[in-house]
Amino acid sequence: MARVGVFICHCGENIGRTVDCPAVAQAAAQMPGVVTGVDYKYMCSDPGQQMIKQAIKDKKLTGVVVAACSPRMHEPTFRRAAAEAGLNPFLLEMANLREHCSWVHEDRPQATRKAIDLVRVMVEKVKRNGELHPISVPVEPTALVIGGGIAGIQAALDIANGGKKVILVEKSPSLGGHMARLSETFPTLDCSQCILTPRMVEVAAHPNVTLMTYSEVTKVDGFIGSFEVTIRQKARYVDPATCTGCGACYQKCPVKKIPSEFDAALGPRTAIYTPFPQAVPNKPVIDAEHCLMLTKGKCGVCAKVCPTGAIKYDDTDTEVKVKVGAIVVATGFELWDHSAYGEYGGGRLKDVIDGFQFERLASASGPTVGEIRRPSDGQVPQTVVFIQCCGSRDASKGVPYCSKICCMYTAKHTILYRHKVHDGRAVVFYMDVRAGGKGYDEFVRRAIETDGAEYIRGRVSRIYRRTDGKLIVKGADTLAGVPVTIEADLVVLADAIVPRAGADTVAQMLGIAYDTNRFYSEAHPKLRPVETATAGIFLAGACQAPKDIPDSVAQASAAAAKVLGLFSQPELEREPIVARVNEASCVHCRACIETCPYRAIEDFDIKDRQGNLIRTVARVNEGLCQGCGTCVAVCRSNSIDLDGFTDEQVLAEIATLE
Amino acid sequence: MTTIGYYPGCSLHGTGRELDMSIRALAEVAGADLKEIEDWNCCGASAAHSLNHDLAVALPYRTLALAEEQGLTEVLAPCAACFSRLKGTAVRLSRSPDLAAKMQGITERPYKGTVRILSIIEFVNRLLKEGLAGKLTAPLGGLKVAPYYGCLLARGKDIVEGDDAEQPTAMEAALAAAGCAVVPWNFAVECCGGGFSMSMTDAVVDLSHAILADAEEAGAQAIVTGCPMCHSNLDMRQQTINAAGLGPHDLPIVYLSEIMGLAAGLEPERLGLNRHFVDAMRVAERSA
Amino acid sequence: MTQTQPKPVEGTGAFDPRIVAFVCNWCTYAGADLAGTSRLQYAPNVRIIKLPCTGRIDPLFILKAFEGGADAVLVSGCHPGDCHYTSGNYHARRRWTLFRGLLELTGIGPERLHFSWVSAAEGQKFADLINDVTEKVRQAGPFEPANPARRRPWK
Amino acid sequence: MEIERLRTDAAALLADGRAKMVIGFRTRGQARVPAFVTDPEQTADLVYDAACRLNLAAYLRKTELLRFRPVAVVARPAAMRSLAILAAEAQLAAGDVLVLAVDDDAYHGVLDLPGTVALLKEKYADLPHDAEVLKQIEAIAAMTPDERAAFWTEQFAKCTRCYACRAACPMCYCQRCIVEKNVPQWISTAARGHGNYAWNVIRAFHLAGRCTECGACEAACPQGIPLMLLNIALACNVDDAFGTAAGYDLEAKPVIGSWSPDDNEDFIR
Repeated sequence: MARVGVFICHCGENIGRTVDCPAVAQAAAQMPGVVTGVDYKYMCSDPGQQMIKQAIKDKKLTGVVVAACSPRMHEPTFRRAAAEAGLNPFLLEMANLREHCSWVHEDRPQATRKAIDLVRVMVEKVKRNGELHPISVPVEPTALVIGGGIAGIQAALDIANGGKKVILVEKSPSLGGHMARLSETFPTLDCSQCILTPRMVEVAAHPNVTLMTYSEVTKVDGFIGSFEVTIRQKARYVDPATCTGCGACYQKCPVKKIPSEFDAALGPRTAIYTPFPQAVPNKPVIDAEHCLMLTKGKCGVCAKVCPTGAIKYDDTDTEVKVKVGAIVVATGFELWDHSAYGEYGGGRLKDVIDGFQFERLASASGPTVGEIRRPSDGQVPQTVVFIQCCGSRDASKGVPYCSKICCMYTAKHTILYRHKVHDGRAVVFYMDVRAGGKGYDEFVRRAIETDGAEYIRGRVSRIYRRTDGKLIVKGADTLAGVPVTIEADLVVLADAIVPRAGADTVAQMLGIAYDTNRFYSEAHPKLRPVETATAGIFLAGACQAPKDIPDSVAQASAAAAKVLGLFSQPELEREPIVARVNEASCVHCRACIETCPYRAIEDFDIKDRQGNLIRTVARVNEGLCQGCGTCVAVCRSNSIDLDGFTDEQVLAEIATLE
Repeated sequence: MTTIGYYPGCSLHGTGRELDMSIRALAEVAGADLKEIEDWNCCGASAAHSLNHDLAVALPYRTLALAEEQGLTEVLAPCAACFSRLKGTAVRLSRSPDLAAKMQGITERPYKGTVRILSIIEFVNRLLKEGLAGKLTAPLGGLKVAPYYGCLLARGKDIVEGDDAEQPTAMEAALAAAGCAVVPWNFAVECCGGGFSMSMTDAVVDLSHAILADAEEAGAQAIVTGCPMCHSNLDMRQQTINAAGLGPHDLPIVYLSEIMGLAAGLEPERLGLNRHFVDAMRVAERSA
Repeated sequence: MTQTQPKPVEGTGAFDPRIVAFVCNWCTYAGADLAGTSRLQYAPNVRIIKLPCTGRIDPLFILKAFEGGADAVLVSGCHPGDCHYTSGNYHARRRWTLFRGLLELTGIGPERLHFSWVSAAEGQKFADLINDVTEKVRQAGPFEPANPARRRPWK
Repeated sequence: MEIERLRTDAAALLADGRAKMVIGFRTRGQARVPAFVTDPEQTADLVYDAACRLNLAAYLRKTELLRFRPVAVVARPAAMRSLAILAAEAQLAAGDVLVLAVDDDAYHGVLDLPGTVALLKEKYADLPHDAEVLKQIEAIAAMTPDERAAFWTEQFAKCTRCYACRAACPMCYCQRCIVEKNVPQWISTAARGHGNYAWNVIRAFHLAGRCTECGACEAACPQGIPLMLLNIALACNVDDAFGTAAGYDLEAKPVIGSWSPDDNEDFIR
């Protein structure tokens, strides 16, 4: 005989304002199987929880319904309370009177009626809840980090230093990501490579880290604690074991005119190459697309000059399978393609460049060894116009969101430029200056006040190239309320930050959600910012939203902490919401086996004592089952059910709505 | 022979006579039948939409309703402003049944939305597809032209379809077909001062001067336009601009339809080339 | 039927539909939460039954709701590609394609059975959906006496 | 119709033990009833003609017959397709069954399952739906929802819940049919309104992508409920939506239980 307790929360005024809580409590008390129905100002408060615990003990409750906010908010809180009072936590359910009722309705009688229905639904459900006990699954204490930029490096280092194994996968030939391409970093102007390269070396040399550059994750199966991951290592055509990184090969390579990805196409690279001198690992790879030997079958210079015979033209892609307990996704960002802006030359004006190109121009290791020289004619620009929000905050042509870091790096660019070209003129067009962050606004002020950058609030309507090579920049000064025209030698567009191309396919492979802009979705925007909704997969860096270096590093460390927490136990407890097969009535049509998204249902042979097969049935692997219940709905003989959402429970819920 | 509705609007009866003449002549060569909408009324351009939204929609609505009533499925509005008003109205109506109902109430005429509005550029490209291309017997021998779209022929994402408002290219194929060389220039969509032609002439002088200057800079021998306002600002104002000490300019401003007519071997007079302020007959000499 | 059947809106004698919604926990339920936290007002006619995933929704749930006298049923889950369980919603989509055809043929028309994708970020869409479905059903009128699946007392 | 060849083949199968039983047809008065032959002698009683409407594949999953495997069964195209589905649903193993393949004109000899599927693909690919039924479906589709409800309420009212339809159907091989599940009670077993509606609709739905339109269920219904209207309407729906016809592939994935990212969803907003 069920003994249900119902607890109605006013949530201060939030529920009480539109729902007559005492009336709901009274109605609940009348419901069959309910032995107590009470209301209270704040159920989640300590006295509120005490009230529930006391009732569980005194009234020997077999089930509890807390009618309050969304279960996404406080279900764990109340279930913990129930457990503390000795009631199996899965015998407690929540009715969502706040998000689903009081906040969305005004009419008090109607809202109260609906609230009573919502309570009744849960009362009927909870009467049919069974005790459930967390399932423990073994944890493989190795983490996979996808992406070798600063976020991935930081996450890998923190996990490795925490004493756990890490597999760090980077798709390009070297670690470093975008940060390695920056000249200086805001707001301190310390040299990017000087602070990054030691980390790159450290992570590569770390005994707990397996570094896999020039590799991509191609398949992910399994679940938190034991993911099965397939990684494709692209053919390098250079044997890393024997290569000493002497560089003879790329000095001699005859194919010299390939636009360097690292230098944002401002400089060339060879067909056999290391992306940049400080690359880690500092071993070249051959770009099969451009290598004469691999395309035309003649050349072979690198093989001839290689002192250790490390060149292997017959190298092929290889696949490795690894088992990991957690995954950190740090796939980063790229710049939005501003060729969509016809008014800015549609990408056809050589001297209209993006932020990374300016970084490479300003970088001592760049194609101009740190001198600001414009691409078209190598002249030192006397006037440089910087345009912020290029693609950002432009729902019609670009992206609707603010890219967050452009205000800061544009300020940095003006300072770098003014330091290198003292008599040069740096003009910035901006919509707003968003410099929230430690020392950030001071940095922008410095650009304006100390380094004399001219900030103009307004948009640029058109850029065109006059026959004398000047870039005519027409815009509006919306503070002065006048149109402005500037004759510039170089224009730098602060292009929007967008997720990597293919971010969506990666998400589908991982089974994580992404938003309309293809940024990966965190489990909760405030309270779970580094977890995804998929257990065991965490986010770090700009793949989740535009971020600067400190934010990326902070999130990476947070993700690492989550991983280490997960790895701190040999086994982890999972919500016991799993499907079960009634083997007596299963006829093994295999529909469920075909259906299961997790391949969690297997053929199981029922044998007699002599080991003769009696018949075969479907059986659920608890470890693999994630509890979606899709199998339950395809079973014609209804021989599968889902703990926590059994047919009996759901039908009882439906019945209450008659 | 294709029948296309024709909405000349006020300009083509006034400052834009050449546009009217050349369009009709071109249509005749191409074997298209232009059927002027009976009892058409003002499109409301430049004035109505800054005064009264309902009026600004009702005026074009009535014309559209008439066209539909008279069995026209396509209507050519050569004047860029008329085109913008008519097409803009059609788009608004298609979006809002309420607005359509309201307009039906005001004008006491139904409109089902079956009429398609053509700009002069769409019209010319259409004729080319339907045989005009074959009739261009007198190409202009590489005349260097700067295609000038101004504002109304390039803007409004849903009004001007299939072209980049910031870098329009819709005229280029036609001009090439007519034997012109399109020069790359920067002012194809800059403002000529259209709306201020009368009220703030000096502003127009500066703006139009900049356009003329860039075209000359780019080596253009003529500016090709599809808009009567642009035309009058650039053609009629050149003296004023020169008098203001800017320039000197001496650049023929011709309509797309005039160029196509010439290429089709029509006499310049029939196209109204002799009616321009800046001598445009020299352009005709190029065609043979 | 019990006392919980929404009574006609006070004052007006208008018909107030009863709609049962089967939603998934990860997208639509969260979308409804967002509608709440955004204080979006919508019709009070829908009663949500939460399931882990649209894949869990057995066609018989829908029949049961109609048996119990629902004027309409709404089914909603994650957009394709967003399923928390990667493909539960794809399985559900197939099932619905066929089941709704069968119901339509046997007299439970599309105005009685509504499907949608509402993500956790689409609070507004959820509110609009509820209002729209409620309005459509209100126009269609009570499903009594036509409802072929309705449980009726012994005569 | 070379019935003699069929008889000799059947006898041979039993004689050399390739089959423990042959399931075919024999006559009882005017009726054609199933014959379960284990003795080569009795194969002489076997008959086959257009009057043999039962789908003998339905007997393959009956527990009392399981011990007679390998079994040979007389099957026309619809029944052959049923066998293919049973195989795809792991209800038949390759060696379990041999087919004495027949159609209205000819006897095509003894085939194993792969052979049967080959024959199906070759001779009976895309069999047309029953034109008469299609016409009726269109007529019903043309009705208003309320008219349709009225039509079916009247039809289903006749149902006595004898489950002959289920017994006649090779696809209804569940040991415990959902209608017999009572905790919870999914479908009311009382032979009246809502129970009858739920039963008939769910029975049809459970055949989604599995019905081969053999007509056995409707033929078996003592009340003359037009079950094929539901079955064929659903089969058309499956064909339109997913471009598949049941029973031409021994490895076919279940239509419900598989998916494609570009499945139609224009009914979902």
